[in-house]
This record gives sequence, C-alpha cells and structure tokens, in this order.
Amino acid sequence: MMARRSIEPLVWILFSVGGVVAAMFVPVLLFLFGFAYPLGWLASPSHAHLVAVVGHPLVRVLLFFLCTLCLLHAAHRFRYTLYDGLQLQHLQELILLVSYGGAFVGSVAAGVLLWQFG
Amino acid sequence: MVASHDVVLVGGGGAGLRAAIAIAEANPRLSVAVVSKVYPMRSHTVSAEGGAAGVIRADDSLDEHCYDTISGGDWLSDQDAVEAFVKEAPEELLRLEHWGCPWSREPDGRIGVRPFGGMKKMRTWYAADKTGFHMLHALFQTSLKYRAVARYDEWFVTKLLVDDGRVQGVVAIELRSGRIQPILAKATILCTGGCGRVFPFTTNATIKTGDGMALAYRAGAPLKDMEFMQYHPTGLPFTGILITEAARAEGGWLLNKDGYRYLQDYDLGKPTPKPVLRSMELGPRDRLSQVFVKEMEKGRTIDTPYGPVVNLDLRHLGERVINTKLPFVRELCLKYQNIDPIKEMIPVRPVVHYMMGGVHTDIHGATPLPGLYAAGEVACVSINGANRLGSNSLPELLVFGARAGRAAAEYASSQKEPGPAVVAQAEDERRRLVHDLLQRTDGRERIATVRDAMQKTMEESAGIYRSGPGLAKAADRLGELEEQARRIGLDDHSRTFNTELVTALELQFMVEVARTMVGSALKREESRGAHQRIDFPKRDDQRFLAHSLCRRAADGSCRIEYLPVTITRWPPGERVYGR
Amino acid sequence: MSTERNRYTEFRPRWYRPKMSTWWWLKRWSSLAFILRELSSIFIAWFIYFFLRLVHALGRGDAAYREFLAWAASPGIVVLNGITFAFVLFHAVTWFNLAPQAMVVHLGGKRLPGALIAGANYAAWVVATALVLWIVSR
Amino acid sequence: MVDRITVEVARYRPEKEAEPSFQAYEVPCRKDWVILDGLNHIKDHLDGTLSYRWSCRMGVCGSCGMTVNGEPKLTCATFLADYAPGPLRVEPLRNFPIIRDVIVDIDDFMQKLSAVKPWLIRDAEKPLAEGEYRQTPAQLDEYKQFSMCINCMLCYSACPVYGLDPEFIGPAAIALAQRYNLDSRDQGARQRDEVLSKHEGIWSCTFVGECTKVCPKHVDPAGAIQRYKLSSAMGSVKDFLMPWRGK
Ligand SMILES: Cc1cc2nc3c(=O)[nH]c(=O)nc-3n(C[C@H](O)[C@H](O)[C@H](O)COP(=O)(O)OP(=O)(O)OC[C@H]3O[C@@H](n4cnc5c(N)ncnc54)[C@H](O)[C@@H]3O)c2cc1C
Ligand code: SF4
Ligand code: F3S
Ligand code: FES
Repeated sequence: MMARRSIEPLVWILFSVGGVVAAMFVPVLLFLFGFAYPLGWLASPSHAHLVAVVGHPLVRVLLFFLCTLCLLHAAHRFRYTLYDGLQLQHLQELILLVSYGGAFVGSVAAGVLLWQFG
Repeated sequence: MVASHDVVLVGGGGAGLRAAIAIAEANPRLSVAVVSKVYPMRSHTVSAEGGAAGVIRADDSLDEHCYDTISGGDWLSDQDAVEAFVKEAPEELLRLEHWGCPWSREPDGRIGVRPFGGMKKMRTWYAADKTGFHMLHALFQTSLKYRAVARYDEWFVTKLLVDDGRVQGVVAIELRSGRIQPILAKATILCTGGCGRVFPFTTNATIKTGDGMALAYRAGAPLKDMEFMQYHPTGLPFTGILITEAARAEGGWLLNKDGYRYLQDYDLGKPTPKPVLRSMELGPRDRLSQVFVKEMEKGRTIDTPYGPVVNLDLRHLGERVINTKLPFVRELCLKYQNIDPIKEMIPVRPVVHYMMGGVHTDIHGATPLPGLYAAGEVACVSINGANRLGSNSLPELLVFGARAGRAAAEYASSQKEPGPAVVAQAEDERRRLVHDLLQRTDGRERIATVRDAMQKTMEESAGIYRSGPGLAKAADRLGELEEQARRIGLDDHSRTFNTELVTALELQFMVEVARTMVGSALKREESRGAHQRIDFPKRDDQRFLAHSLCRRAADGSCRIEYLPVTITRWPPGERVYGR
Repeated sequence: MSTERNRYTEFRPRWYRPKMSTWWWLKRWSSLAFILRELSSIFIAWFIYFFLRLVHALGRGDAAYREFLAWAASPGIVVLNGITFAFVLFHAVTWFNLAPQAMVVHLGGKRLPGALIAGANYAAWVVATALVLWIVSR
Repeated sequence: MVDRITVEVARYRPEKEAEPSFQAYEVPCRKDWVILDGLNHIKDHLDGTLSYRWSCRMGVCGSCGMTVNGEPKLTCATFLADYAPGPLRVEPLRNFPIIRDVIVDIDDFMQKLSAVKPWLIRDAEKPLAEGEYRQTPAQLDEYKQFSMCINCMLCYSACPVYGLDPEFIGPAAIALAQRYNLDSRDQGARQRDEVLSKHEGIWSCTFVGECTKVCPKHVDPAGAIQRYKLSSAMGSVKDFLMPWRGK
C-alpha cells in the first residue's frame, strides 16, 4: 500500500486535530486575554498565578501542542485558500514555503519560548 | 467512418444492459456495443418504482406465479414463455443481488417481498420504492467491469441495415458531433423500451417513443399485440407521474368523491381494513382503470382542472410505513402535488403506462428477421398477454435480456462479417436524413402541432374504451398525420446536438407505431384485458384467442394476421378477483 | 496552438470551456461563507502570535505582563482581536456543525443521529471553556 | 390571464459562435410548471433550435441539471413560479465544457466513475444456488444514502475544487465508491483505495460542502469524502505504527 504512505493523511490529521483544538480553546483564551483582562471586564489574574500555571511542565507541553497544531491547521487552510480563492496553484512552491515554513518557524519559536519559560 | 462489432445493442436500459453482460459472459471474445440515445443510467428503467416479481417464499410456487400472470393477461400470454420466465426470474433477481442491488430486507437479512396487484402471493422484490432506479444503476455499474462492452452514449439509431435477408447493424447519429454513420454487427438486439409517448398523458419519459418498434417494423419484422396498451390506475393528474401500485399493496385505498371504496361495486371483492391479495385495490390494472371510467360516468369522481380524479388514501398507513416503504411516493407528492400523503389524500387518475405488445419474438428473443433480436418492453414474447401484472416487467427485462443476449451471441459467432451493401445503404440513409430533414427549408409542419394532434387522436380513439367507428376515424387521421410528419420543417439546421432533429425522427417513429396500434385494435372485435371495445364487450376465444401480428405493407398501412396462443397447462377460464 | 484548432470544422466540434473567474467566491453567498471560513486560518495564526507575546511577557516579569495588557488594550489591537474573535467563533461553529458529516458513531448497532454528535462537540466546547476559565482565574 | 415570465437562456452554437450569449424568451408562468415545462414551451412554440437534455421529468434520471440563477438545479424539480416575477437565467452546469446551449460534456465523470470500480468486488463469488448474501436492514442503512446518487452532476457543478482542478475525482464518484466500500457484501475497499487515496482523490477536497447542499437526492458526498479521509488517515496511522500489518 504505497499510496497510504503518502504524507497527505498525516498532514490532514494534524490539520483536523488543529481544527478541533482551535475551536475548543482559542475562543475562550482570546476572550480572556484579548478583551476581558486588558479591558478590565474581569480582574486580571496576578502575574505570579499565571507564571505558576504556565510554568507547570504539563501545561507547557500542552501549550506547545496548542500552538503547533493551530499553526499547522492555519497553514494548511491558508495554503488551500490561496489555491482556491486566488487560483495561485502555479505558485505552489512559494505558497508551501510560506505557509508550512511559517508554521514551522512559529512552532520553533513557541518551543523555545516555552522551554525557556520561568 | 464505419464501426463494426459482433453484436450491437440498441438501448441501454435494463434489458439492454442485462443482454450486454450476458454476451460478455457467454463469450468474452465477442465485441459488444451498447448504442443508446441517452446515457444508459438515464434510461427509463430508472423510473420504475414498485418492484420485481420472482418466487422465493416457501409458501409460494412457480405454478401460482404462472397462473397469476396468465389469468392477469386474460389468457393471451404464451404459456411456455411464462413458464420459462417464472422459473428464471428468481435466479435473475438473485444474480442482481450478487451484483450489489440494494434490495430491501427482512430483519434477519433475507430478501424482503411485498404484495402486488393481481398476485396471489407475496413475491415482489423491492428496493424501497425505487426498484428500477437501483436495478438500473446496479446493472450499469456492473457493466463497467466488462472491457468487451463498448458504449455509444448519446447516439440515436435511425435505421436497421438489412441485406441478404438479415439484419447487419444500424445507422446512428452521434448527437454531439452530428455525424451519421453505420455501426455494423452480425447480430442486433433491440432494447429500446416502450412507446407511452404516443399518448398525451403518460407515466413514460420523453424518450419512450417506440423507436425500436418502428425500426423493426420498417425493416420487415412484425409487431405483435399492439392493441394492448396498459393504463395504470394511479397517476398524478397534471404530470402523469406514477404513484406506484406498491402504495396500494402496502394498504392504500381508492376512494371516490364520497369517500367510498368504490371498487367493491365492481366485482373486485369486499373491502377489508388490511389488503387482501388479488382483491379490491390489489386487482389488476386493466380492471381498475376501467372501473374508474365507470365511476366517472356515474358522476362519482372529482373534477379538477386536469380532468376527473379519485383519491388514493394512504393516511391510515402511518408515517413510519410511508417513510420506509414509500419514501419516493411521498417525495413526489410533496414536490409535484404539494401534498403530504401522511396527512392528505392523493388525487389520481388512470394514465398510459406500459405497452404489452411489441416486436414479435420467440422465447429466445429472436424475431422472424434473421440477425434481429428484441428484449424488454420493446419486445412481445409474450408473457404479458392482454394485461401485464405490476412487477412482471422488471424481471422480464432480466430474463429475456439475458436470453436474447445469449442467443445473439451464439448467432453472431457463426456469421460472417457484414458486407459492403449495407454500407451503401447507410449512405442512402445519411442522405435522406440530411436532405429530407436537416437541410430542408420548405418544410411546413411544426413538430409540436403534429405531435399534439397524434396524441389527441390516440387518447380519443384508443384509450381505455374503444369503438369500431372511432378507431376507423383515427386510422384515417393518423394516415394524414404521417404525411404531415414527413413534411416537418426544422428551425435547427445545425449538426451539433440537434435535439430538434431527434424529436422529428421520434415523431415519425411514434406515428408509425400509433398506426399499428389503431390498426390492430380495429381488427380485434372483442374485449380482452386492456383492449375494451364498447361494440364488442365480450371476450371471444373462438375468434381471438390469438396474437395479432401487424406487418407493414408497401403503402405504409398495416396488414394484420393472427397467430395462435401457446397453451400448455392453463386452459382459458374466467378472470376472478376478490372471490 | 493555432486558431485553426479552435475553429469549428464539421464533426470536429469545439467545446466551450468557461474559465472560473478569480472572484468566483463572490458570486454566491455560500461560497463567500466558505472563503471566510478558510480565512479564519489567518486569524488563528494571529492569535497564536498574540498568545506567544503573552507568554513571552509573562516570562519577563510582572512589568512586562502589565505592558502586554496595556498593549492589548490599545484600540488597534482590540479591533484586530474583535475581528479575530468573530472569525474564530465562525470557525468553531462551522467545525462543530460539520463534525457529524465526517464522523459516524455507532452505539449498540445503531447509528447515532448527527445532531447528537454535533451536540457532543458543543458540550465538549463548554467543558473546555469552563476548564480554561477555572485554571486561569483560580 | 396567466402571468408570464422572462427566461434568459444561455445559447452556444459551436458552429457559428465563439462563445455563449443569452437569449430571452417569454413563457407562461403557471403555478404547476417546472422550469423544464418552460423550456419545452420555448422549444415547441417559440424556438426549435434550443437544445437541452431531459427525460423522466420526475427527478430520477439525472438528465436535466442546469444552472438556474446561479444555482445548480434539476429543472424538472424546480418551479418557475418560485422565480416570479423574473427574469430567470438558465445556464449550463458550471465546471464542464459546453457542447451546445445548456448541454455539457460529462465524459470526464463517466471515466472517473469507472476508475473507482463501482461494482461489487468479492474475493470469491458465492454461487447463486447458495442464495442471497444476508444483509440486515441496519447494514443496508450503512450505504443506502450513497446509493441514491442519480449522477446529475449538480455536485460537480457546485464544487469549486473541481472547477479549479479537473483532475479531482469529485463528489459523486467518491460517494459511489463509498457506497460499495460500506456495503457489507463488498470486499473491494483496498482496490478502490488506490484511486481514492491519491491527491486527486479525497485529499483535493477542502470540505467546501457545497456538493452536499445542492444534491437533490440527499446523498451527502461531502460526508462520504470526509468519512473516507478519516478512515484512510486512521489506516495510515496504523500502517505507520504497525508496518507489518496489512498486505
Ligand atoms: C413510472 C414507471 C414505473 C414502473 N414501475 C415498474 C415496476 O414497479 N415494476 C415493473 O416490473 N415494471 C415497472 N415499469 C415498467 C418497466 O420499468 C419498463 O417496462 C422497463 O423499465 C423497460 O425497460 P427497457 O430496458 O425495455 O427500456 P428502457 O429502460 O426504456 O430503455 C430504453 C433504452 O433504449 C434506448 N433507445 C431508445 N430508442 C433509441 C434509439 N432510437 N436509438 C438509440 N437508443 C435508443 C434508450 O436510450 C434507452 O437506453 C414501470 C414503468 C414506468 C414508466
Ligand atoms: S451526489 Fe447528488 S448532486 Fe452529485 S451527482 Fe449524485 S445525486 Fe447529483
Ligand atoms: S464541494 Fe467539493 S471540496 Fe469537497 S466537500 Fe464537496 S467535494
Ligand atoms: S428530467 Fe429526469 S431528472 Fe429531470
């Protein structure tokens, strides 16, 4: 079954899991850190508390996955949006580089940040 | 260009596809061509709803299916053909199961069967109420597996090529390019379906224009029992869309304008809450349609802008039965009649449905013309006699499609290649099409006008009840219309997908077929099955226990002869329903 | 190649091959909705960037954290986050609604109805949201 | 007095025109007329040169798909009056080469259909004498929906991915492959997978979902494709973790 060995199913799984993660967690996080705390709708948690939370190794791992999966999800979708919406298939190489490359860079950055945290 | 195959099939419906597979399996070295004016899966078999009969239950027997078929056909069926049919039908239906047809099932996974009109036992296999659709797609998709089957999709056959006393292929128009060319073959099988479109109000699709009957008839093969056109008792008033007999088999009632189950007044049994086989609403179609006319004459039908109707009441069946067993009926009613059969009654009236007659063939699908075979609704073997029972046609396509395929394959294996004479004939045909129709600029008649006149003539004279004088008048009128059909003027002189050209040719075929129907009906001075003469209201076995054979005379009129019916074990008797 | 090939000659028809316009997705509301759904990807990427800035700020101490919150409250960012929020919600809703089409779950030999699967997704969403709220604001 | 409605029909006659244009006709707008009745009125009484396909006029043969006011529709199952007061635009189905007027070339689909082997595949055929393959109503339900496809091509017309990349196998063909894959009698899933798991198979689909929305027979090809993606992806994960598996 050579066909099965292609990378597409794996990319798709990551895309899908990323889609789920993004749908589940991004709205609440964005609500809290994008609006509720900066705009004072809710009392913002103390720095110490957040550091304790993020500093927990398990949370760090989970956050790393959150970032990587969301970025991969976004990259995959973005790539097809360029293909379909703007009909840019002929720029395939460039688009692949920008989208998945971007996701890769972002994931590395997230990894480094979270690794060094605390 | 000249194409050449061992066997050419005209028609890609149920009969044609079954024949194609039979040939591919009988002899994989033969090259088979399926020529069809529409993509095969668009063929009219796709519309069949109710089911396909074949004996499988332990409480049933082949003899009972034979008897139901023969008495249903008012003893005009050939009993040897019926016996072969009844015996092979279950095998064929099973084969289709093995090819993936999604038959409806019993809870334990066995094939399910339902009751049907005129049948004494439950033996109708069904795939919800889209039986024909599922059968056709299963056949078509299975046929894709056979490399030997070449397809000519959207090619319209205009003529059979006959030389040296045998049929050696066809002339056809490739619709997309407009090219007209011969497709030669050692054997040709007609599977072109019926001719309901000669009437104005019919369940039949627009492609059912009797092409194959006219092709064979013009080539010299006789047409058999053309006076027997079946009216189905339950069509939707404006569109003629069929509400399947399965609706009554599941327990639907026919009610007149007083809400009364009027069938009980016509010797069809007593009303019972649960359906009883061969009784009341499960009587045969000819009788039910005739009773409708009687009811109308008594003023007990309901008037609508589209003519008188009665009501088909399914409400008491409940939502679950309707949704699982009759979903398509509900879909059609909602869409086209804007009513929901769960809550409302369905207005219905008799509608032209099925041609019992057709190209005369023997039990192997062979016509008297060597090299020419026919199967399906276009053919008359005859198992349907004077009235076909519901759910006998679909298995007929399979049984006789396969038989004709095997017979043609065998014949083709022993024949030599078609000669140059037929190529020359094809060239004549091409010239005729181009000069007399395509490029003609002095044509006077409009297709729609001639067609409407023909349909009106047929409805008035050759409907459920007929009379000598009416038929005689119609015969004259059709003669005139044939003239007019020859003088059609086309708006469209182009080559590419010229549907107007096709429609004109179909009209010529239809008028030809209509003339044979009226001619045969005029000569049959009795009432039998679907042929009811008000001037001869009794069945007359003395004179007419015989098939009519209609041959084309040189002047275009038809000559009628009679051929005795084959009786094996069931001597003619009275047709009894509901008792 | 040459115009010769595009010219009609008898029996060698030329089909007309319409080209899909670049702006096809503006022609029907549903295709526009599709493109918008796909564009949510950009905003999800933006959110990750935003979030990593938060993590970065947290790592650099209380002052940096306060600075981050102030930056996040600046009008430009609020507007951008507002748009992002709309897109992210759109993504979530479409994602959950489509879930039943991709997933068929059997229970006791019966196929679960799609509404139930979508419902389960929404329920999970509520739980996930509550969990995050609880952890962050505890 | 019957109301009238203007129908603008796309015309293309390859023998004399380089590209399509519109021609307007006025037809009666009767309550129970479908769009096809309107076209037939044109053909019969106004202009015999208009060409289109139709047959069953009961929504089951799949011939009469056209683009009506931008949406792919079966014209025998869409009522004229729903578009009153008009005008109404009738065009060929999108994403297919146009042969003439509103007739499109669907050969591409016919080939793809064959490619996914839409027939029952068995390791060993059971002899007829042994009767039917047992299949419970629940097993039938597994694939029933996907067997309802009438090959009307509305889904291909609605799918932008097919429009952009004609190599894409497309919704109906994949749904029909799934129809057999999910049939308890079939053993051909691995053979079909060779075609389906290519890029032009399921992976080209970005789940636009339009195919399912326009399908007149509720086949849900979008669902068929996503389900196949899921099972194919799971399969490849398993293959990856357990390379000795399968074969
Ligand atoms: C609405 C409806 C419901 C029915 N329900 C049932 C039922 O429940 N049970 C039952 O047993 N029977 C039923 N019948 C009857 C049965 O469906 C038909 O008799 C049967 O399908 C005919 O099949 P066929 O293969 O002979 O022809 P068709 O399926 O009609 O096929 C004819 C083929 O011939 C081709 N063709 C015709 N002329 C030409 C030409 N000139 N050139 C090239 N090709 C040509 C067409 O393209 C087509 O492929 C029903 C019929 C109707 C109308
Ligand atoms: S899946 Fe639906 S829209 Fe597509 S061809 Fe089949 S019936 Fe038509
Ligand atoms: S519209 Fe096209 S992209 Fe996929 S979900 Fe349907 S096939
Ligand atoms: S004419 Fe058959 S589907 Fe419309």
